[in-house]
Amino acid sequence: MFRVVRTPLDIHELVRYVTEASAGAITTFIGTTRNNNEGRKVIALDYDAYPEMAEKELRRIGDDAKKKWNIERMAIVHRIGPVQIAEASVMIAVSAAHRDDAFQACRFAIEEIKKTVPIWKKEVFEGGEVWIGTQTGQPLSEADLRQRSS
Amino acid sequence: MFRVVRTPLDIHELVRYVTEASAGAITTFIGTTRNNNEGRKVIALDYDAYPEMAEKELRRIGDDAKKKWNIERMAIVHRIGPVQIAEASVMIAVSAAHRDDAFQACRFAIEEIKKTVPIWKKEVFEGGEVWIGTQTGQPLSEADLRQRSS
Amino acid sequence: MKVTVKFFAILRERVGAAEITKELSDGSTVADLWRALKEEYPKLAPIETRLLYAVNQNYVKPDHALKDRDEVVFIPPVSGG
Amino acid sequence: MKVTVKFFAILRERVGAAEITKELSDGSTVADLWRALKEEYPKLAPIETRLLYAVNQNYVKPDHALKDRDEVVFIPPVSGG
Repeated sequence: MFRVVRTPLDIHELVRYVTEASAGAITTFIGTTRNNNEGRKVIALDYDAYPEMAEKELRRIGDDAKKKWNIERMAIVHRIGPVQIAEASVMIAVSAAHRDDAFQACRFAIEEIKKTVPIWKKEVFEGGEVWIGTQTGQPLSEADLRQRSS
Repeated sequence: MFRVVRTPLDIHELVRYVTEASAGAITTFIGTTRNNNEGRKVIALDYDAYPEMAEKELRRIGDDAKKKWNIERMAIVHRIGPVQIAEASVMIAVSAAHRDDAFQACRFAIEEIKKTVPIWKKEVFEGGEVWIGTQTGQPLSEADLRQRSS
Repeated sequence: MKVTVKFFAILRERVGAAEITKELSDGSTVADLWRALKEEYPKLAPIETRLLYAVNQNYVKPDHALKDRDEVVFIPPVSGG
Repeated sequence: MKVTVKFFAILRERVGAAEITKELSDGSTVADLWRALKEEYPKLAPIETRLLYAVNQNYVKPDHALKDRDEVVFIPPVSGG
């Protein structure tokens, strides 16, 4: 399950999806809107995405994780549009026979999402708004890019 | 929230409990009954606990995690009694401003649970049943024990 | 003095009771109590080497001296999670 | 040939449109398209150095040759999660 949606996320849905009789461990990661960032008082985040490509990249992350670790299932759902304080913008769930694989694959997924998936957040803070990453972000390295475009 | 209960676990309840405006990351771990173990076909697990001391040890794990990492909240709920295939026996949720703390504290919690919390599982498999740990488990080291009883 | 002993998991099955009260002479330690229990319940002997000991919900060493009305639990290797 | 260009996030705000169609001479590359867009929308220039390029939902290099009806997206540093 690899989706970009405009509606609130439901951790039950992801956990149910990855639950397997052959799995002994499920890990999840939930990214939520924090009320502060770099000294700014955050009001909300507003996410935009290139949805078809984002879902394709999320699937690619799932495929890569399955090659690296012995996992059963993975689900990633990213919300776009406005996400209020303490609401979830992204949820990841991974099931595996053993917990080490589940933890590592879950961590891998969120790190990859932040590097390669075409989703952007605008931070709406007291006194202004800013597209995060555009000011300070680094693009993929040449090596990453070669890998991606192969 | 550190509890030992006899009823099915609800990931929503834990996630809701740890959700904080100042947190940007929530990690969870769910331990589920796997349908096989060391070549045996598992029918169910049946957990027993010394409940008052188990809850005390779970709280101790939460306190230790707060000393080691910059986390906001932690919840651990362990179910006892029979737990069927694919059902959850334990759920952990951790919130933190940043994901690295949330991941590390969550991993720490499940490793500690398996070492020091007085909870035991009996595996009911095709052809018999066995208390896990009793045959092969190692007790706490002297160093661990000194720390615990101080 | 009298102490309460609670049994869990494999120990409860071996003893056939969840809780007993035991009369001990003053100055008895956790190890003394365990020796007395083994005599009463010989099935306990095989799991001896892997036990931990809790008194009033704190882990203690086997030479810990018991007091009247203590709650003692012998803890086989844990396997929660 | 004609290609479709979709804009997201900061680029959409700078351009003021989510999608445009652009007429290009045959053999044009992604870099050529970007140069043409910068002339049309000067506000795009400041973010140039950090862009990635996607054609038909695959990352490509700037010297990638475009074909008729390609879907092109210029991708500023991502910040999902």
